[in-house]
Amino acid sequence: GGSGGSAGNSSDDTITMGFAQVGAESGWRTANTKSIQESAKSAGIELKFSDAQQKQENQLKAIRSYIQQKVDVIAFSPVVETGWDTVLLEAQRAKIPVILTDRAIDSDDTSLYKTFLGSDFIDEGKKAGKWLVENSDGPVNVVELQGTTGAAPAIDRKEGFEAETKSNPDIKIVASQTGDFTRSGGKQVMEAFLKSQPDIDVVYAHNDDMGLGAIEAIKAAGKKPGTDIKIITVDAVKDGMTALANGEINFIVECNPLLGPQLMDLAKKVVAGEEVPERVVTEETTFTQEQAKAALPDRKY
Amino acid sequence: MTAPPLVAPPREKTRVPLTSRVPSRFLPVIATFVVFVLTFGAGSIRYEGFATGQVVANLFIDNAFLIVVAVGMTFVILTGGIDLSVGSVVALSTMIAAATLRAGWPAWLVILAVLATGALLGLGMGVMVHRFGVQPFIATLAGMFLARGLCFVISVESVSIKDGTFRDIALASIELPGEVAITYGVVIALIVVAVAAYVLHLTRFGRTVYAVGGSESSATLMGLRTGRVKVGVYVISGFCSALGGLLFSFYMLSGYSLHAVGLELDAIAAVVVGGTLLAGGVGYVVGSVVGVLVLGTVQTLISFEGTLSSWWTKIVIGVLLLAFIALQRLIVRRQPVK
Amino acid sequence: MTRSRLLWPLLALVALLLLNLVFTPSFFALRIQDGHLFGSLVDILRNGAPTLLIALGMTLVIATRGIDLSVGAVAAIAGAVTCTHIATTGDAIGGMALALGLCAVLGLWNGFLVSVIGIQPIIATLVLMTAGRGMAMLVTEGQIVTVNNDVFAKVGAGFLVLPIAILISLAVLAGVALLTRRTALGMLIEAVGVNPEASRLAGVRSRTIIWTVYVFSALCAGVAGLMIASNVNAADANNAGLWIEMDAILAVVIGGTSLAGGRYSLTGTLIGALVIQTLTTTVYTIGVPPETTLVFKAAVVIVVCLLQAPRLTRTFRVPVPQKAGA
Amino acid sequence: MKALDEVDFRLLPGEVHALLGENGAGKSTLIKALTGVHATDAGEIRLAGVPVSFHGPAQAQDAGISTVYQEVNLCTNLSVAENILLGREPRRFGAIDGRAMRARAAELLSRIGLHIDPGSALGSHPIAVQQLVAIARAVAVDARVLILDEPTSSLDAGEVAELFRIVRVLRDEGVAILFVSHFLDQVYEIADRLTVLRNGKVVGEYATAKVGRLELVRAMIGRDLTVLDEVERRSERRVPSEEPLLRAENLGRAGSIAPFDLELHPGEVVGVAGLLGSGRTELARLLFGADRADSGHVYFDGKILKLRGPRSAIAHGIAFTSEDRKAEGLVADLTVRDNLILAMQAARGWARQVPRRTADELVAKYVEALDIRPADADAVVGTLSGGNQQKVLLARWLVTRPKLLILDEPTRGIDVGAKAQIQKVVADLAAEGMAVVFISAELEEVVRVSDRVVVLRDRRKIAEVSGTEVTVDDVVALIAGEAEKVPS
Ligand SMILES: Nc1ncnc2c1ncn2[C@@H]1O[C@H](COP(=O)(O)OP(=O)(O)OP(=O)(O)O)[C@@H](O)[C@H]1O
Ligand SMILES: Nc1ncnc2c1ncn2[C@@H]1O[C@H](COP(=O)(O)OP(=O)(O)OP(=O)(O)O)[C@@H](O)[C@H]1O
Ligand SMILES: [Mg+2]
Ligand SMILES: [Mg+2]
Repeated sequence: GGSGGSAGNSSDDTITMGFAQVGAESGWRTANTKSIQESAKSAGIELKFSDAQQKQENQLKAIRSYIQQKVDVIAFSPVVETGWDTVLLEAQRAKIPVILTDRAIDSDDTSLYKTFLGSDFIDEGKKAGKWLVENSDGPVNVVELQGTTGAAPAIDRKEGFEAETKSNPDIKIVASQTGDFTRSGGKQVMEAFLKSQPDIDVVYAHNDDMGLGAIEAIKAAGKKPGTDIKIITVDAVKDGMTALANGEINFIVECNPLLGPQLMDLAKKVVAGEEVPERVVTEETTFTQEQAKAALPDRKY
Repeated sequence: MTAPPLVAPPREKTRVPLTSRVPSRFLPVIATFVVFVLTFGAGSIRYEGFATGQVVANLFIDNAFLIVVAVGMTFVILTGGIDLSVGSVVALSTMIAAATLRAGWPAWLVILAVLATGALLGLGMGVMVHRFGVQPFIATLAGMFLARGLCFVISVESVSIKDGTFRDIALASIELPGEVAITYGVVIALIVVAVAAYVLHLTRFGRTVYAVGGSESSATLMGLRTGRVKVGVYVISGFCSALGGLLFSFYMLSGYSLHAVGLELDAIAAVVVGGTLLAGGVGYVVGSVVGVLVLGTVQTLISFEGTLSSWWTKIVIGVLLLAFIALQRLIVRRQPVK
Repeated sequence: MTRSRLLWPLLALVALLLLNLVFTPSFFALRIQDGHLFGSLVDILRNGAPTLLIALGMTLVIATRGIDLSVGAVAAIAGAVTCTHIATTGDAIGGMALALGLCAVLGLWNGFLVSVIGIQPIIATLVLMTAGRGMAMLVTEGQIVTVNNDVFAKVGAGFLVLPIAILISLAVLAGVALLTRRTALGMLIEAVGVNPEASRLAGVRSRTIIWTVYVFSALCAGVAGLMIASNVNAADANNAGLWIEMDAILAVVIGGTSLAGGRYSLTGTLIGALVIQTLTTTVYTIGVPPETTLVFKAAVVIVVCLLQAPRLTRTFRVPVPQKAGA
Repeated sequence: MKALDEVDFRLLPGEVHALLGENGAGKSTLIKALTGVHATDAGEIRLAGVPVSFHGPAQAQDAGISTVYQEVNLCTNLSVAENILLGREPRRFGAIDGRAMRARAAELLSRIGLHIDPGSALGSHPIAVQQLVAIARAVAVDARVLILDEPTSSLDAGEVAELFRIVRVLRDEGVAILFVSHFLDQVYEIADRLTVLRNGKVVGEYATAKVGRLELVRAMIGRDLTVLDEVERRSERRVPSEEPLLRAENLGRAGSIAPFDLELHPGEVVGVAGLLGSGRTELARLLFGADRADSGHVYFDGKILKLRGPRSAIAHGIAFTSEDRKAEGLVADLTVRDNLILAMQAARGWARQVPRRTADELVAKYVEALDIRPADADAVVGTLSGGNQQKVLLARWLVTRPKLLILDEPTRGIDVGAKAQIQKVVADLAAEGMAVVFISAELEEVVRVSDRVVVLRDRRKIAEVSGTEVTVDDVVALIAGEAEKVPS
């Protein structure tokens, strides 16, 4: 027996979801948040939302407070893979199901969460690598603009890309540096690369923003992005897609932030006690310049 | 010749007009505490389930590491210095712990290694500050880069801690009366606070810390061992950061190079909110603890509010922080602003 | 004394540049392209311009014993406001004016908290550091606002032989140097920084002075924010100017100005800012792996400090500046 | 630059040895060299015949040398008791025993006749009390050598007597005592032998009994002193112009000074006398607006004057030099020039800089008039000797040509020659029509320069005496008279 059973949330029929977001560190993330908030509203789910300001400890606090508030389901995008066992165990004890979005966690005990909905960053890197392998002949010098050092997407997109391009001895990554996922980072690093590397054929940027920064740097150096130097990026946000359609980027691997509808579906099922698959991969595609032109008019983000 | 009495007879009133018997130097701490209680009260009225013992306990559980780090920071700030490396040292500690545990080191050795590393880094910074006269800000900024850099060198990816001892400590909870549970981390943090208060107030080292903060040149001319103290506080801060890092690794059960980014600002804010002067010489560890609780409460309020968008979250944190400080100043206002 | 203190940072700067030369023989190469200078050195100047500008404001704030942590957030706000304004109206000049006006208000706010309410500067500006970034995000709704405006693009990426950004920063440097040394402002700022109580009793308007430096700092941050946004033609409320306050403070301190307030050196700040930007560029050019970047930076900072600090303080044993009226 | 040049100097056990010299002669520097604060580059120090070398004051203390340095070097953020016992606190079970510490401190304080709460913060006490605390700290240990650098500079006669009593006791116990003072009376009273320094060199070593004042002064300044006796008692009492320059009516501030009335006339020097803590400084701060009055009015030039702070006072031509030059006076890191023109510049506002040439002319003028050394406008003020700092501070206000000049202990730490000079300056200023409020712990000085003396006791104005016939004894009687009736 415990105190305050009535402290639980609302009547039985509306579902309350506690969602612990990483933060709002990028446009991608904001689109992700918006999608979740909007689809919660349209699915009739009461959403408790918290922004962790990129701090795992804040996310833990938020999840703890959701447990305290006895929400029906908890969902969160882990800041980092590790370190969730304790709090998830608490959720389990409180019999609150947990859904991971965007990113998996590193735990031996898979019973701690019901399902994981999100993209596969390694696969994104592989897709980028694959396109390059297929679309290149002769020696290719690649420079890589990495995301924030230590951030999971950066690690995985690098890994995937390298795994895929390893097979082709002609493709060489001649320089790799972090641009912190930002446009100015991408621009500054690319400026330096353009001066220190005599031959650059391809830029592989871990996200669109760094790619867009690189475009500015390439233009300033008097070269033509997309032609003199080919550019591959990941994400497919609107600005990136526009550049792709304009021929300044050559290939974009999509990383879809619009997880909302799928998440709400899963949440309803989980709360109803239905079986859900352990891993739900978001639908993601890739875009070439032609595909971008076609897709651009009805891109939402 | 009969000399007139030397000084006028003692009077009741002194230059600082304080009617109460509370010495004015306690005022900021008390003010912070009062404001903390007020905010907490406001939270309890506004949110259901806020005024439970467990919410208070969670404040300590979630911030145990920050308390320890802030205690170390208090020492440094009391001497008029600053330590920007604490966040990175926390991260480095989690990283070392996770990596060495993965490599199969026994838990006790890991703990020793982590604490020794922290103290050693602190020593390095202290020597830079004292012997070479480098400004604390830069010396510890270099320490911050170094510690964070070492994290990346150890591993870019996060490493889970699977060691039994660590897990046991992390998951164990101590039941208190009233259905409130706390972790060992809280106990350790409170012990650290008690030890720190003891050291600061009841040992020569501690009093010299205050003297150095009050006026380093005077302290030196008074024949105090200021060098030892100036280096010492950085060692203590390094040690506390490492210990905080251990608590953090209990709390997270993982090591990660991007853990605790910006923690130094939280720690400094906690110390300053707790009434310690950045110029040195004035302040109490207890104040820093209250400062941490204040920051924790702000966070709790926000998670209870539950519907703030990301940007409003930031704005509200800022506004709450401001409200705290403004209220605190209002209470302390009778002191001359110098 | 200040001159010899600047020697070491200056040498560090030269050493870093030479290091680059070893790795990239063409590092010092400059060529004229489309009527403007082009080369790594120019990049360093252009990319260092915002840091330099913010560091200039910071120098004066630090000279009064203060510190301004909010500059990064203010820079983000300036970028966000301008880009949003341009995106909706297409009016670049109006947008920039609006942004700078807002920055002045934010500076007034900081100055108010510090000089009137008497809050310790680090906390007073921490408030705006946190809330300000939220405000910037509020303006852009968390999105990156991309703009396409020729006038605006000039501020950060334009050239008048040299990058306009650096011209602006150097102009501000010259302006501040003139203003503080040709008027009594510099001396009064130092007096307030060294001994606020003595200054008050001497009739110095410390409140006005403190207020002025915070407004100036915010304005510098605002212009820097415009440069940052203009450089990539987009306002990124999340990342624009993130941690730039640390770089700026570091630049000031490397330049020999003490955080305890008092004597300051604008030339020192210039050198400090250049050292920092060169360091960043060096990391990119010589190919330091991202994992070891920070260790490399730490090593450089430590070396610069150790070279700079000890000799003077040891040989002359200048008495530790007395802290007055704490 | 050489501050000390091959100084040979002996200090014998059981003697009081006075170190004399003009401001900037190198007395304090010698003391700092002896106690390891400054490194010496030649020569050796022997303690009881054994060569020693100190790296820092801590080692000197361990060797039994106890020192009170010139400026009060204590920590104002700590309590009085801690300042006395820091580094040698009584401990119980390894922890500092606060109660024992306060008791011990109270005992040490009462030894020098100071009855203040040992638990109170040092910063809440005026500079004179702080100086006594520093002395209490120095005599708290069983030292073999006791060095006192201008310990009496802000003490009044009673306290000096008390200090000397202790010094004699220590001397009789065999302690070697080095004593620096600019008061020749005190030197003759206490010292057994003297050493005179000039420009960093020893001029001579004398037995006190065998050297006359004039000879001594000649040794110190290298020539005969002419100004010394110029400032005599102002012979005729000035008839104050009927209109007072400033009239305070019922001016007071709770907890600091009881409401008082006061009139100040142009061309008049008004001395303020009272015991330590009697409220002299408070009175001055109220007149200047440094503290806000909570009762009464001030009329200036016949019009009511709202004192909202130093600025409004300065704007009306009121100037104030604080007794605490380190904390409230000088801006240590700035140059002599900047310090000298600070008030003038502040009054002009930041935009109208005092032209460099004007500044240099002013510096040159006052360096000359007050004999400030080194005569270098670019010298950092913090490196000047104590007396010279005081002169800079005085000069700062003289350049603003105020109508009313409030001087709180302006001659603190000033050498014989310069003291006379300053007194002369005050007399001249008054003759030119300036009103001067003159506060000093040295009653002779107050009586000599003043046309009128206001006597304070217990933070209350109790009397106002004027006329040429007023003597020091009269004032002492006034101060002491009723004080004896107050039960203590
Ligand atoms: N740190 C320093 N740097 C440069 N010059 C110094 C420094 N300290 C002292 N001096 C100079 O050394 C000389 C001797 O100063 P010192 O303080 O010993 O004089 P003093 O005899 O104690 O004078 P006073 O009676 O005014 O206290 C002065 O000219 C002073 O300017
Ligand atoms: N006997 C005493 N008991 C308590 N406090 C004292 C005593 N003597 C001095 N004080 C302190 O002195 C302060 C007031 O001294 P004030 O500055 O008015 O004295 P003063 O007459 O100017 O003395 P001084 O000659 O030292 O300048 C009070 O705030 C108090 O802290
Ligand atoms: Mg001296
Ligand atoms: Mg006084």
